[in-house]
Amino acid sequence: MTKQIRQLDRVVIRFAGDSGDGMQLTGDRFTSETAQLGNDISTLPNFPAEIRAPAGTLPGVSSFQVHFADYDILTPGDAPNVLVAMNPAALKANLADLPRGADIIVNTDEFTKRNLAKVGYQTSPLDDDSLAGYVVHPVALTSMTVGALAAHQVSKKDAERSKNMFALGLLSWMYSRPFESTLRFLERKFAARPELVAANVAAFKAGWNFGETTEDFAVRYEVKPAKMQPGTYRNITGNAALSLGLVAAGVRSGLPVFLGAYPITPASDILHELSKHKRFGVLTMQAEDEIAAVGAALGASYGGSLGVTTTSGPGVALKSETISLAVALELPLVIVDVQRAGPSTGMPTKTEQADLNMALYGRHGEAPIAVIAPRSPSDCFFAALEAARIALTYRTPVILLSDNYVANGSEPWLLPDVESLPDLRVEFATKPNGEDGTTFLPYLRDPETLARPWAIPGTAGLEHRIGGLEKADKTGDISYDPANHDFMVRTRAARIETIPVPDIEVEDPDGDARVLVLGWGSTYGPIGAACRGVRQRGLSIAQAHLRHLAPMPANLGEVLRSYDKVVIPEMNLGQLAHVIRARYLVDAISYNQVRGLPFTAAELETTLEEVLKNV
Amino acid sequence: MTKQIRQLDRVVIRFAGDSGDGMQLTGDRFTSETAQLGNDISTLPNFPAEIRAPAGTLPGVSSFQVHFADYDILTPGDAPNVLVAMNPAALKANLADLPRGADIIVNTDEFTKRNLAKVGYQTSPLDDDSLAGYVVHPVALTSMTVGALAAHQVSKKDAERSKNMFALGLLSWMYSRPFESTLRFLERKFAARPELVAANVAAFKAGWNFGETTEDFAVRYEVKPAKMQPGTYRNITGNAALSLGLVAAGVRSGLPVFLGAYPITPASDILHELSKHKRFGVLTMQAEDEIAAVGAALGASYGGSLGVTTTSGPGVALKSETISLAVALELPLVIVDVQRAGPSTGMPTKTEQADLNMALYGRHGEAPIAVIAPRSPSDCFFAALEAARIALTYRTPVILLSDNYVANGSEPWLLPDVESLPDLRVEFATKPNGEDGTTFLPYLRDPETLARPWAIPGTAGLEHRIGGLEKADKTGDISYDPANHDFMVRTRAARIETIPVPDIEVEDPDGDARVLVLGWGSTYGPIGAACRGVRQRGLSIAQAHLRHLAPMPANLGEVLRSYDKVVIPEMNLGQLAHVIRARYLVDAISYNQVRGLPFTAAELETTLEEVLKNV
Amino acid sequence: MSEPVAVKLTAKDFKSDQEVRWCPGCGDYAILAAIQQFMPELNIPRERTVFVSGIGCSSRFPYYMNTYGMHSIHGRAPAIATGLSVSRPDLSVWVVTGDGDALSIGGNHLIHALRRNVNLKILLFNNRIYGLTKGQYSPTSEVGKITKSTPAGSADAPFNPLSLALGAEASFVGRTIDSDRKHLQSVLRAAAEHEGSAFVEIYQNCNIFNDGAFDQLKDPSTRDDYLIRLEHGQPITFGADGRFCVVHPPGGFGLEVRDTSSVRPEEIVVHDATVTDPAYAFALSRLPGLDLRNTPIGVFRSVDRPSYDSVVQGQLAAAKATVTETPEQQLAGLLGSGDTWTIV
Amino acid sequence: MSEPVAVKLTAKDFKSDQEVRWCPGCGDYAILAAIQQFMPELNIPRERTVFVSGIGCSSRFPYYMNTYGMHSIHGRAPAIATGLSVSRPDLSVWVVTGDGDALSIGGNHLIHALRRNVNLKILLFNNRIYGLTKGQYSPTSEVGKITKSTPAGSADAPFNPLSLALGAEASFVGRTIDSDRKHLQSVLRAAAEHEGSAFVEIYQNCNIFNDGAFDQLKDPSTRDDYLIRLEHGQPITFGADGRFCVVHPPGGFGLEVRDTSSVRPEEIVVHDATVTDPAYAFALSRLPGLDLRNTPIGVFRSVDRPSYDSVVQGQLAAAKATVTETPEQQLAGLLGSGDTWTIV
Ligand SMILES: Cc1ncc(C[n+]2csc(CCOP(=O)(O)OP(=O)(O)O)c2C)c(N)n1
Ligand SMILES: Cc1ncc(C[n+]2csc(CCOP(=O)(O)OP(=O)(O)O)c2C)c(N)n1
Ligand code: SF4
Ligand code: SF4
Ligand SMILES: [Mg+2]
Ligand SMILES: [Mg+2]
Repeated sequence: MTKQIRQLDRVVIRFAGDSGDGMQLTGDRFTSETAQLGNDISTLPNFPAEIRAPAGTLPGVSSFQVHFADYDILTPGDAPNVLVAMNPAALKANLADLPRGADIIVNTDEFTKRNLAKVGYQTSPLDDDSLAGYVVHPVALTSMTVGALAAHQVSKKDAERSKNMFALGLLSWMYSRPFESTLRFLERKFAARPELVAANVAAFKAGWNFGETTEDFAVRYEVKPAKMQPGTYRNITGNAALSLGLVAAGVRSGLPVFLGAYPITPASDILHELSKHKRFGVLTMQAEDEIAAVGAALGASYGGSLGVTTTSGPGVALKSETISLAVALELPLVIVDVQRAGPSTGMPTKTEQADLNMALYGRHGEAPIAVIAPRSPSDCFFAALEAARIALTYRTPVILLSDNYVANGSEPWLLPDVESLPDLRVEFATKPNGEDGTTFLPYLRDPETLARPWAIPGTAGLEHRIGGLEKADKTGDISYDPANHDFMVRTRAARIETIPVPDIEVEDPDGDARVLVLGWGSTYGPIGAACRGVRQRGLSIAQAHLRHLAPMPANLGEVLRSYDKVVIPEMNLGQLAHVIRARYLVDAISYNQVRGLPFTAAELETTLEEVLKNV
Repeated sequence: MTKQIRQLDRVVIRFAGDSGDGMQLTGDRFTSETAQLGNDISTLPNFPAEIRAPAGTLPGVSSFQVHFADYDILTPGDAPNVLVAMNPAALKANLADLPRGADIIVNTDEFTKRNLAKVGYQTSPLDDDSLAGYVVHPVALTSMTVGALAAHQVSKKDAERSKNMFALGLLSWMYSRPFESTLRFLERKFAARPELVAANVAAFKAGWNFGETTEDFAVRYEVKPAKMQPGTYRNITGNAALSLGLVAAGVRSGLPVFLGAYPITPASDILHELSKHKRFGVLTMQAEDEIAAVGAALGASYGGSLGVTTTSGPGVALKSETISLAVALELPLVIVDVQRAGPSTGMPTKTEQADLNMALYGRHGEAPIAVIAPRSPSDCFFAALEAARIALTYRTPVILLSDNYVANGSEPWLLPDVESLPDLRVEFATKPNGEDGTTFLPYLRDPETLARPWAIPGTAGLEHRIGGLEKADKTGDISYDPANHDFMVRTRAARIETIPVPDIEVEDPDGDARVLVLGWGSTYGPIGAACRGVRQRGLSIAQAHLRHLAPMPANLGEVLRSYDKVVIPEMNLGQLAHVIRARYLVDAISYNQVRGLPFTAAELETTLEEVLKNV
Repeated sequence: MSEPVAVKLTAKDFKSDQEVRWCPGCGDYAILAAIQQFMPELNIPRERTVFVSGIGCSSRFPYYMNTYGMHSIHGRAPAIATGLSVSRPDLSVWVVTGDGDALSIGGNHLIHALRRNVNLKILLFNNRIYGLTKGQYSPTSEVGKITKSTPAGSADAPFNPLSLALGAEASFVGRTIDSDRKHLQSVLRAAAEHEGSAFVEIYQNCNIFNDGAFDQLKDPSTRDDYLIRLEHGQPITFGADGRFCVVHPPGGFGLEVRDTSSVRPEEIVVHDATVTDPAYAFALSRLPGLDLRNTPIGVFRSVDRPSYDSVVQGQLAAAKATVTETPEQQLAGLLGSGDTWTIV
Repeated sequence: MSEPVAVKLTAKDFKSDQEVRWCPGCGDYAILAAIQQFMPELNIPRERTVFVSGIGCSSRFPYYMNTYGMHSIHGRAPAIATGLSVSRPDLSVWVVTGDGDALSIGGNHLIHALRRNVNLKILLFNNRIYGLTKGQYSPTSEVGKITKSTPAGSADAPFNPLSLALGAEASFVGRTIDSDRKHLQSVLRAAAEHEGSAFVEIYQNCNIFNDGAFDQLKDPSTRDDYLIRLEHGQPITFGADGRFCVVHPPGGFGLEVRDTSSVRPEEIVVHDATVTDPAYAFALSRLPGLDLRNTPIGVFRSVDRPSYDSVVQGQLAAAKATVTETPEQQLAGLLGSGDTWTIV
């Protein structure tokens, strides 16, 4: 049977099932196949909070959304065109996000009385009218998989487990994906158990063939490769990119990287990743708590390493006192905060941008530090390098504000040429710097960077003591002198405020926009997509995105003041807006959603149009 | 010999000596005598950082300044009229603060070669011209004291130790102070050793008589009682007043007060004081660290106590994560931050206002709480009551931002009538509040206060579980629902933002001021004194002082916008100014000193005049 | 301490309406069931019972108990529970915690609660792994353990939770196993009866990230030879027909295991949990080998010393005993104490 | 570990230019002088020696040593020093801390450093009081202690720092006294030679807030009868003419003190600091009475186990051993690993 082939410019697919159904893996593989094909991609995993809930329940649903297109895209998509629902819970949990007309592929085998009851379905939605607006494809995924593997030497349980590969095969067929990488992947993954390789490959092929043969799937789709810059790409999540950025910072600075970390969602993966790179001299230590983690990192920095600590909001709160010490010691330190929804434990697996205030202000005394935020998964790589650059050059703690959305989302990344990465080499102090030629002044600053010398233990002749008490200018001796304190407080502030950072760039293709949308961090994608939408409707709008939150770009005030209105969308209650208002006295409009989810481009678009109407 | 008696309206005396010389006690006694006389008073102790430095060194100098007047005064005075210098170090450390013409009483016995050398005096300042501009009174304080006690049964060491009483006697004579309370005090203090009572009394009298007889002191001064409101007064420091305020909050709420604290300068005295009031049911616990201290306080609040924790900046930083939990749990909690100079360990015995940012913003997630600050030592009493009121009524953490200046400074306090203190009684939940009459909804709010019910363990039928994960509205069950989270985040913000607080009052006696000075916390005295000075020069200026930093008074924006200029003096780099600019888009002028010392009224006056010139 | 009441409760009364959300097969289920079944025995009304926990799989526990409860933050449960217990001596306060929660981030609060002898029953669910954060090593993981955060094997020696507790002056120390309901309840019973801190380590299987960690102690083929069941007043023998025993060799430096046949009966140590010197219980805590051989379970130590709560409440009571005035009168007196003066 | 060098240093070389600011008479002076005199013996260049401290009177120590040093924040020195030590195995890292710094706020970092066996020499100046904050009780203050924060007497039992350290798996544990310079230096010598964490408690007099806390151990009239001087390989006897001794009674549960005349010589315990089972050192740590009678000083325990530093550095070395590429090449390889595709 030859099937009709339809061209699409973009598709959003969501794989949803029970935690045990392997949806993250399925989504990952589909993404990888899609990447091989050269589409632009953006993904959004969404897994249950913390622990595996009992099978078949709503809290146990795990999903993975992938958006791919033949042009460059900015978000994982607002609404799936296709939902793969491995059980009733997955259907129920995700239905509300589907636009009418979407395709729903359901695993009918799981629509048993018991499973339906577990999620409160009185009757099966497959049998009543509730799915009337959708294109439902009922598929007996489990039994067909088991059937396909009848001749294989695997247990029934293992056969059933392969149903995700059946689903993947079907979807790969539907969207004409190249599947070689998946077959290779299965060989690697089950290398120790060849019978499972065979079974999974068979399940995949059965799914593919099912699409090919069944009547239910009359159409096959194609999404052409996107026009992307030439080069080698890989698909990467924010946490992985951030980890690689830290490894790269070690290589480019020639310093050992020391990571002190205490596990916490959604930052733990950085610890996991970095602990694999010992051959780069990256030393990872799982500390007893967050305070020890940052303390150890600071101790390592004192010894001449690039000290790094990774955590999420609750951890940063605990580290505050030690970060304040790092401010006083003026040593390099990178603090990665992968933000999650707060306050307190909040919703650990959900995203939010509500730690900006804490990053900027959450320490006692005047304790200014640098703060930067990546805008996308692959940007985490460069943001990590930039954080390291600032920390090393200016001898200061830097907070890198990632969040769950960029950390776990993925996108294609054009691999950079290693030699093109910034040169981060630093010079340790090696000899006395006092006028007399014999004294060492640990707080004598470089007039340009205001950085103090980094004299590491082991350097003969530079023995000195530092600490958290106020220090006399130059000598670093303990000082209670009022004028000295005032001077040091202002100098520490100036040190940060005068770090040169690139000017902010404004994207305004029409050149006549009167409204500027300003964002920071992970909202870049949704804001960009919304602006595109607005422009497609013939309206003008400008977009600017902050990477450096402290210090801010020198031209920011001027840029802000050149627009009639400034809108600041944030996944918090307006923290950046507050800073912007205070610094520039600009009556910025704050648009906030604190839902644990990224903005949808559509909602943002509506909001922006509303604003444009009133200019 | 009858001496001339001269009337003065105000005098500033500074007692300075070695840490071991008993200057704090001497100052305290002089203050007490002065209070008995009915002068208005303000004091400023200034003791060395942390440990007793070797005798006779500059870091070992301890001083106590007292300002008294026949009218109401606002600060301990900028510049002493009289310096009592018990040794060369005390002279050297304090001389720069003296205006020309001031009296200096020096203990010549201590001006030995060795002691002079210790502080870098090449020649004795008593012998060269360096004190030419001052009225120097050389007194052999030590040897005269020892001489006076020749007949007493005390060791030479004890005799020498009494020299501070000799100095006190002399000063008491000079300023015609009533000394009965001091004699009573000595009897109490040395009750166990009558020979020391006798010796100290004798030393005191010797000092008095020395003034009476010696030619060097030709003039005696009088400062008439100030016109003060009728009532009973005592002299009180901020830390003592704050402690009493917490005891009073316990009495007026009928709840046990639970203090969890970890010692830290300058907050430890509150722990010391409260641990004496067990008969009020005040339970104090010295915890293993700051995190445990706030945790225990929160646990006690959960059980129906008024949970309180007292600390300084580094401690608040450590407590942030737990305060964020308290935000989620919506339980009463009072966090007292007696601010000191930071960052890090900073200058622990010096004052600063640089923890405002941390109080407002120093937690992960959107974690709004109430923040209030006392303006003077005695105001600490009322501020503590107000903090307790807000915490109990609105079930929220409240940060009370005291600082070293108000905490250790003192002033006369008109004792309030206990019955006039606010009624802080609360109602615990006692029965189900669900519509069905049997369910208990721990997050069903009082529509007026937005407070949730406080159902303490032990209440049958209301068993429920709370925690740091996001909670569903009303039921308090764990919820990951996006809309619920957004709702809860906004509700928690509204809860704080809508707490009714009194309007801010403006003091503008001339009624035509175009410049407003806005302050908060302990700068009230210096700002007030500076405004008086400005007005005395015939200029108009308005003063307003914020007690509630979060939420802010409803009329604040209007008030600010009704002046041409707003000046905000702060002992930080402009933290309140930042908030004001952001909230009200008012181009407030920030005037900052971060010297570890309170503003002097004179400096502020100059600054304000500068601003007035440019209106 | 809570007084018994008349109402007779059942296990069902202690089940909350919250759906239990551990992984199927998790050892936490067995512990929950055992505790729910055990609680009625205490005759303490539900409303006077409070479970406080930190964060971790184990720390979800309070949500499933129909008592008062707080699921607090990581590691801080002992501190929070201390404030509650010392200010509310009428309550029965239980702490549920994990090996990471109690021994990693919460180590300081734990040792201080034990030193103080706060009236808390502390149940440490030890699965030798971080469950909730998906499988990093914990302070009780064995040396060389390969986990997500230690792909080359962990570099540090684990704590022995009981040794640590004893080093921290714990007055009650015990150990039990998730799968042995009767034994678990017997240790809880002793803990509940103890005035002061009772520290109970419960070996708990995490079938997802550290499956089988305690299998030798559960497997019928090894169990009896590996486990030493401590019983107060009984000579310590174990294994088939009591073929092994514990002795305190005169020339030696601690306790040792011997073949029972090789020693004289009077040489066998007779277990006494009430010995004042913690050196004995400490020596017991050192018996297990890396392969879990010679693992004592039961009550290691249970000695009387005043609880922090009772001393503190005693001081309050003593101070209040002499008070004759109303609180308002007392307050007026306090405000007016010291040097005062009056202006008319 | 640092290798010895040729330059011969003297005590003076270890004195910094900072004025020492403890109260006159403080025991810290004696310790400082003893350590400055001792350091040259190690033959480690000053620049390879680092003192890290927390906050407290004792923690001012690094400022007075002409080495590298960090006066960090309260309680965190072990954590900071861990990061330094493990990343810089060429350094000799010392931690100076107080009873509050190490055992109150810093308790968790201390026990974890010991468990990990980080290569730190940890000197705890125990004055049984908070000196710097002017006299509150500390976790080593005796029960019922009246201080500024406990006017009615403290309600909680103190830690025994050595028991706690042993409960936390410390591989080296010793105790000495500020006033006995020779003994102090002998314990430091053993500590410095030990690979891994060495935990040394130094009894230190705070003459301002807790004067005379250890007088019985210093007063010539009681000293000899109170102090047990441990010497490796020697039978443990003490008092005039060795009239007391320590035995390990067969029927008993720990170590006990007896009249030497009442026991057979072979019953006297021969001190062995290298016994693997910490139960022995733990039992020793429990000997002192409330009045300080039977206080052992010296090296209680010194056993070999790999330091955290060496294992971690070993893992790094092993991983690097196979590397043939430049770091840049390695990085390029890493970036391009996994599924990649190329667009031309
Ligand atoms: C301050 C803070 N740090 C880290 C975390 C992340 N976290 C939650 S539970 C946990 C460890 C869980 O291990 P354990 O206590 O052994 O409990 P289990 O899940 O094994 O029962 C960690 C690291 C957190 N929630 N809060
Ligand atoms: C985070 C923090 N909490 C509290 C303090 C106050 N503080 C400084 S030193 C100290 C205790 C000192 O006692 P100890 O460690 O025994 O040292 P000592 O002064 O007796 O040598 C305290 C509570 C602080 N500096 N930082
Ligand atoms: S992860 Fe482990 S400990 Fe947590 S619920 Fe699952 S099986 Fe239990
Ligand atoms: S307070 Fe005590 S410990 Fe501190 S310096 Fe003085 S005597 Fe020493
Ligand atoms: Mg665990
Ligand atoms: Mg101490």
